[in-house]
Amino acid sequence: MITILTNKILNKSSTPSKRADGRASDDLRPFKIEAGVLERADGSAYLELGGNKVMVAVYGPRELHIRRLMQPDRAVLRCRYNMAPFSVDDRKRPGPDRRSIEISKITSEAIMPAVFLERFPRSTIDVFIEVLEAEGGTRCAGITAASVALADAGVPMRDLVVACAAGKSDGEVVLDLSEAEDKDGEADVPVAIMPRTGEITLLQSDGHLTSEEFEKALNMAIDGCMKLSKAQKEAIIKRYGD
Amino acid sequence: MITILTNKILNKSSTPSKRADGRASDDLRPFKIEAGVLERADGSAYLELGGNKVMVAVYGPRELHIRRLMQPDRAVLRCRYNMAPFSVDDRKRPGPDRRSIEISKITSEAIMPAVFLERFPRSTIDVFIEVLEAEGGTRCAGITAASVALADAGVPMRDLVVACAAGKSDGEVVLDLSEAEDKDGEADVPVAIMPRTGEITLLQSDGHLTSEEFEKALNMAIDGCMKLSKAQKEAIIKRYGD
Amino acid sequence: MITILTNKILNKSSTPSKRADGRASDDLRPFKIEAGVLERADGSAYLELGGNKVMVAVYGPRELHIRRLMQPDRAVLRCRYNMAPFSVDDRKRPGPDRRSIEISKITSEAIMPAVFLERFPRSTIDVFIEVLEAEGGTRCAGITAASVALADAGVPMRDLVVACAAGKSDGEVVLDLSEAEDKDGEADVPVAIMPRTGEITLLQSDGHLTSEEFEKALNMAIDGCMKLSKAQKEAIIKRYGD
Amino acid sequence: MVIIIPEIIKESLNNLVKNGDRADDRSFDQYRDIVLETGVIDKAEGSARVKIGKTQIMVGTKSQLGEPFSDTPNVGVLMTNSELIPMAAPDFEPGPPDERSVELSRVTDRCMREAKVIDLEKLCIIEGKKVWMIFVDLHIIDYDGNLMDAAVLGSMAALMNTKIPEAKVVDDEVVIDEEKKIPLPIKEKALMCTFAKIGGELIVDPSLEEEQVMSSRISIGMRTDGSICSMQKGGMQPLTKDEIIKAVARSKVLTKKLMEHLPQNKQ
Amino acid sequence: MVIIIPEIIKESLNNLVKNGDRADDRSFDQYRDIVLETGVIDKAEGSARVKIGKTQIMVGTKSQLGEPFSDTPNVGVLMTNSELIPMAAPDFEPGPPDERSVELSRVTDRCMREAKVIDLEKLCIIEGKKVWMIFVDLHIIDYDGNLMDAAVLGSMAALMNTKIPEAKVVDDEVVIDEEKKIPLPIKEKALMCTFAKIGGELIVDPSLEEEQVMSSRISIGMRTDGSICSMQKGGMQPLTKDEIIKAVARSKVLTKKLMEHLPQNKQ
Amino acid sequence: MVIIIPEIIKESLNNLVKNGDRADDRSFDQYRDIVLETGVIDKAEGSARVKIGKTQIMVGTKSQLGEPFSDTPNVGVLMTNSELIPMAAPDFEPGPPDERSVELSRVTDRCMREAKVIDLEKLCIIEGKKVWMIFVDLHIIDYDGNLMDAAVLGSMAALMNTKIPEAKVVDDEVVIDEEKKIPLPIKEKALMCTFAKIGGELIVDPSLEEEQVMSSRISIGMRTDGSICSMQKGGMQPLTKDEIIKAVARSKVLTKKLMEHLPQNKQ
Repeated sequence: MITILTNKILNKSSTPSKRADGRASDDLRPFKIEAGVLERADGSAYLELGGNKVMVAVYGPRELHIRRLMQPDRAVLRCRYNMAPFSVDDRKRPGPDRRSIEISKITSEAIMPAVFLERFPRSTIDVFIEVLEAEGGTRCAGITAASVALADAGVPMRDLVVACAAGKSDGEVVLDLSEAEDKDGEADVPVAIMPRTGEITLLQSDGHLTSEEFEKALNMAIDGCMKLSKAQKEAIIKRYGD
Repeated sequence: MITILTNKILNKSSTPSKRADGRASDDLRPFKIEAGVLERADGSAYLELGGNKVMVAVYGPRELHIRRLMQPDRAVLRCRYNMAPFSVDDRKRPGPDRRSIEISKITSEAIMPAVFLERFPRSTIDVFIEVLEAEGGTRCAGITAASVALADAGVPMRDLVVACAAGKSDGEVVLDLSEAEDKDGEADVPVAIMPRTGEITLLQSDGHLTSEEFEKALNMAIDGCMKLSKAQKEAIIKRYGD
Repeated sequence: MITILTNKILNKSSTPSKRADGRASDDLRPFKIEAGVLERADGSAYLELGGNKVMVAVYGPRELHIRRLMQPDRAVLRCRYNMAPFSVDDRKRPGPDRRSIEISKITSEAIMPAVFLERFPRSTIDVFIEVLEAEGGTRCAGITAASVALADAGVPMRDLVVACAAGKSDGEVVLDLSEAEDKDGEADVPVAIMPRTGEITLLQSDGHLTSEEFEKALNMAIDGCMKLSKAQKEAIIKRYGD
Repeated sequence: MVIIIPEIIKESLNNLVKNGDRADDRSFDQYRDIVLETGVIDKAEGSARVKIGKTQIMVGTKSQLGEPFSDTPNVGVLMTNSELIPMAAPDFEPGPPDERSVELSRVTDRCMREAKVIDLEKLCIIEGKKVWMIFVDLHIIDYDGNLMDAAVLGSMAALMNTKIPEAKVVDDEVVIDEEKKIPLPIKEKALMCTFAKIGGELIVDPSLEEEQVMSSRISIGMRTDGSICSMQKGGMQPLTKDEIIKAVARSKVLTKKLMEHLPQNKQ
Repeated sequence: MVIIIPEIIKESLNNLVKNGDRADDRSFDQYRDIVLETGVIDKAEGSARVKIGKTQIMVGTKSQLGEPFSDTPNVGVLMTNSELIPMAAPDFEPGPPDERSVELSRVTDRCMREAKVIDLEKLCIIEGKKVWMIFVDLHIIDYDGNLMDAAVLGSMAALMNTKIPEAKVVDDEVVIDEEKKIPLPIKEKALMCTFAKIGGELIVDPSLEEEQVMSSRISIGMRTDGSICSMQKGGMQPLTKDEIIKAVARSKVLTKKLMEHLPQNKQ
Repeated sequence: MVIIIPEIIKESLNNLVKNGDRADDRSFDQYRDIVLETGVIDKAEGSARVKIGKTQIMVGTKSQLGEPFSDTPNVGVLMTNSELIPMAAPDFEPGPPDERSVELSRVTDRCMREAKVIDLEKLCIIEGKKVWMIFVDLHIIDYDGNLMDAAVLGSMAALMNTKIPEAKVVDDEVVIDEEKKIPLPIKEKALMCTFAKIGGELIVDPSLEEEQVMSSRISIGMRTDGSICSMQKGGMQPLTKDEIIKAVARSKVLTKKLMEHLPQNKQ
């Protein structure tokens, strides 16, 4: 069973800090991941990262009822990223907006390379990502949690995709921008990887960076992914044993 | 042929009145019911109750085109409650709103127990309730008229469902609240019954009542139903003879 | 290839002018028509008439996916008239409005009589009319361009439907009202014909006219159609040779 | 839904007309029975129930304060809306207005507006800021053909029946007196005549059956003086110029007769 | 999607109840385990997570300044919205609220509103102009039956947990003090008890399996004093008057027990 | 609609690239022919028609007075909207923007916004109350691949071509002088380069055929100085870090060349 009240276990800093919340430039916010948190879904996961609270349910592989979406040689992977109305400062009107439509699309593309879709022709695998509380970095949190939920559902995968952002705040390239840092920040670079090969399945860059800064941010985000990857695996082990 | 201009035949009062419109506590507003008022529909009915004017058309049993709604062992009964834009004080924007969606649902549930749906597998029976003028109590008016329209369409039924509301106004439990009484009233209890058995097929309670008041309102509403039931039957006899 | 910058070739006037733009009462605005202007469409055309710029694409005859629209004995002709957001003075919100729904309907009806629909049962022919810039008379411009695009797509036709409006402005019946004339004008009469037989496939009248004025406007519009008809044929010859 | 009319019915209706006859024995210039009542909905500010044969429409009007359009700051607004509700015919479906319903309301609207039936300038309260908006809502409850003529007849009657509260401007604020109701400033009357082309002939007031086999349709809106305020061709086949000119002439006679159904003329 | 319940399951669940038993061994008046936490979403102004058995709902509240309704110019507004998001069950689909979801939010809303749980007059800031609007959003994340009781319990808890900024009127302008948060003016408590009719008996808190075979349903909203604030019958079969009267009596006892789960009572 | 690409085409395009070639004989860093015209729509305040190969987009801009966002009270608003209208390709369908169209407008919007192409502060008229909103509308009329680069190029050109009326504040009221048109305050230029991965290589400016067989895609938005303002990966397969770093280096060269198509540079 999950407890939503955050227990603030801070990750250790490797460099002296000048960030508002005391983190070093390459520190993640405190996080925790849990698998198997819902009753009805075939698989589920819950993730907290700083103030973010994200729940994911997976249904499938199951029959696809909409014929025009059906693929004769593989399953369709449909991700739906959705924010609860109470998850942000000003109440969000229910239903998809342009932002959530774009995030749903790139989330699907980020996860797809890892899933053996070809084993389930004419089927669908549905991933429902619900942001219960948002504090910067929800798209990455959603992808990281979705992989755990897919594993919990027993969907066969090449790897557990994991995502993390780096960015530029106060003139410095730093890992995992908080909402406050993102608001006044110069750039945000969300990245998803398949940790076994290091291949990149999601990459966006939003803001102004030199190519050197971009490369630094990319490397930092990949390092952040590796830390979260460990927590993903622990969550699955905790649920199923080794 | 119907004449929409109301002919105010007041029902006889059995108790001295203190209501604004001179009715006794257990008086219905003047009403009239007519069957077979439309040309195209398979069955139709028109009902006036106080200032309410409600028209109902029934189509079916007929083929159901939407496969996912189809029931292999019975007909689907679909009621659509709709208000004309000019039926209320402030023009109502056309199209369903949350209120009409709820009323459509409970109206279907109120009528369903009386219809031999199992005789028409894979079919639909469509009941279209149009409120041409609203003055408090339209959901009950719609149900009462719908039964007559179903009978007019020759749909086989166990009984003619009939509906009536009681409520609390000015501290007193009274029958069939008018719009004015409902507005300042303390509670409204719409009830539908199958008069042969007295079984209840619709029940809502909206407002504040002790359990004694509720029981009184429930009994009063059932008595009101019985009066309207007589008028339903007369309307059908008038159209088809005994 | 098309050049969108207008080259103002004025048509010769047959009567002395009192119109704001110097035209005689029976003058068209300068126009040009080009066939085969798009790469992906099966057929296409571009038309300028005064400040109007209209692009048309034709797809089909092709398979119709929406079963309930399918006709067992002929093709369906679907026209979609749409205005680009930047085509009018105040930005137009994207998507169909009531005006474009009506114009789409009457445009389909205007073109349909000329097409051998019966040769393509269970198919659809889709005509997409995009108004890139609007300056009065876009529905006629769309119909005239659509015929050329249909010919470009090789759709077999009895005739090339052509359309033109006449109207009343400043007390006088004149041909092809400009936007300014239409705004302060007394009436507008858009007409489409099949030039071989002179039969009328579109007719509207909007404004106040005596029956004599109406007849004059109708005749004038038909004469305008004949001029545009020549340009339609030239556009096709230019593309395909004689 | 696609409604397929058997060829045999098409042929028989065409032949009837070719022989100068119609299925219900009407002449080519004869309307079905018309019943028109006004003031039938107390909560509407104006209302009418119109029946042409078995076609039946309820019309209600409502006034509302609103802003004028920026290009016409000193005139009120007339808005016409129609719903082909599923009550009226087995093939009408719930949902937003389809193209038939949009055409019906727009043609009705243009007919009223272009005939200048209401003196819209008198509905301006504060120029550029506050005007009366008059909503005409057409609720089609029984559909047996020729909605256009019924819609225009019902709208005209409902507008003539409409009373709106008096609005005054006191210290730049609009004061509405709900107690004092005044009629709309009606300054013209206009109605519409629709002809269907069957068997090579134009016949007025087509029934649903006739509409289903007609090759085309022409609707002509006219004012009392016989001038034209609107026109709309419909249908999948063409008309000749001659046919249109003749229809205009016939509608002059027919409109005059139709006008007799409007309230004033009855008294 | 139509879910077909095999006849054999229907029969077995009916027989169980006829023998005084239920599939999960509960008594007829026994709720499943209830877990209620509040203050679980920092960005919400009030929040609750409620679990009844395997059913789970997240509830969050938000306040917003708005205009009052014209017929109640001096009271604030309570708005309840629910989403049966596709996360919660394999047959829930994305899209606008369907009739189940609309009924759920409207019943929850009426229960809170008619019980006068909040003193809405205290949410008026400037009469006729500015009032607080309180949004209650129900996010259903796990669906195993009896959403109504869970929705009302969660909403009641979230409202009791809600703190909104202080609003003052200075020179006719509203000044919001985000630093000073005050609790909502809660003046009553109300909860809801739902009974399903199976095998001729009414059993409280139906699980999803029980809902799928029930013939009908009755939900009763009650205040602390045992008075009724709302009621809603559901399902395709009737109930007798007797059954309803008895359900009201039983819900008096059950509501009292349910109230113990609300925050105050825990302390 | 699902478009199935025959395996044989996939293989042949992959093999071509593996041998250093492309179907249309371009080099890996070669764009198709680019045609860019501005000022093509008189009613737009700025406009451009851009063709990259057979892909064609019409771009128009409009200004409108509006309120600023509450968290940025002193800057104007840039809004980008795109429509994949059914004219442009046989599989585009009418209706609200789908996910491809939403991604296209959002990526274009971010590229312009994050590069600070317009000095949005100069579009503020009254802080917190009135700012200019600039709408950029992308009308895709012919689709043969690489919409992103065409959309950004067309938007940049249209913005540089845009003239809006002068707005002054007189006595706290905004006065718009439609006669006096001033250019937008352009302070930077940014364009986008898109690479598709085929046969293990990244090739710039993919045609539709190449897009249909590519394993993934990377779009890089850059300012004149070679700094990055936006990036978007797409497609169903991953990219390596190395590939991305190299694509950034290549896009520096390519962006510089692309810039030559913009109006100023032509003169």
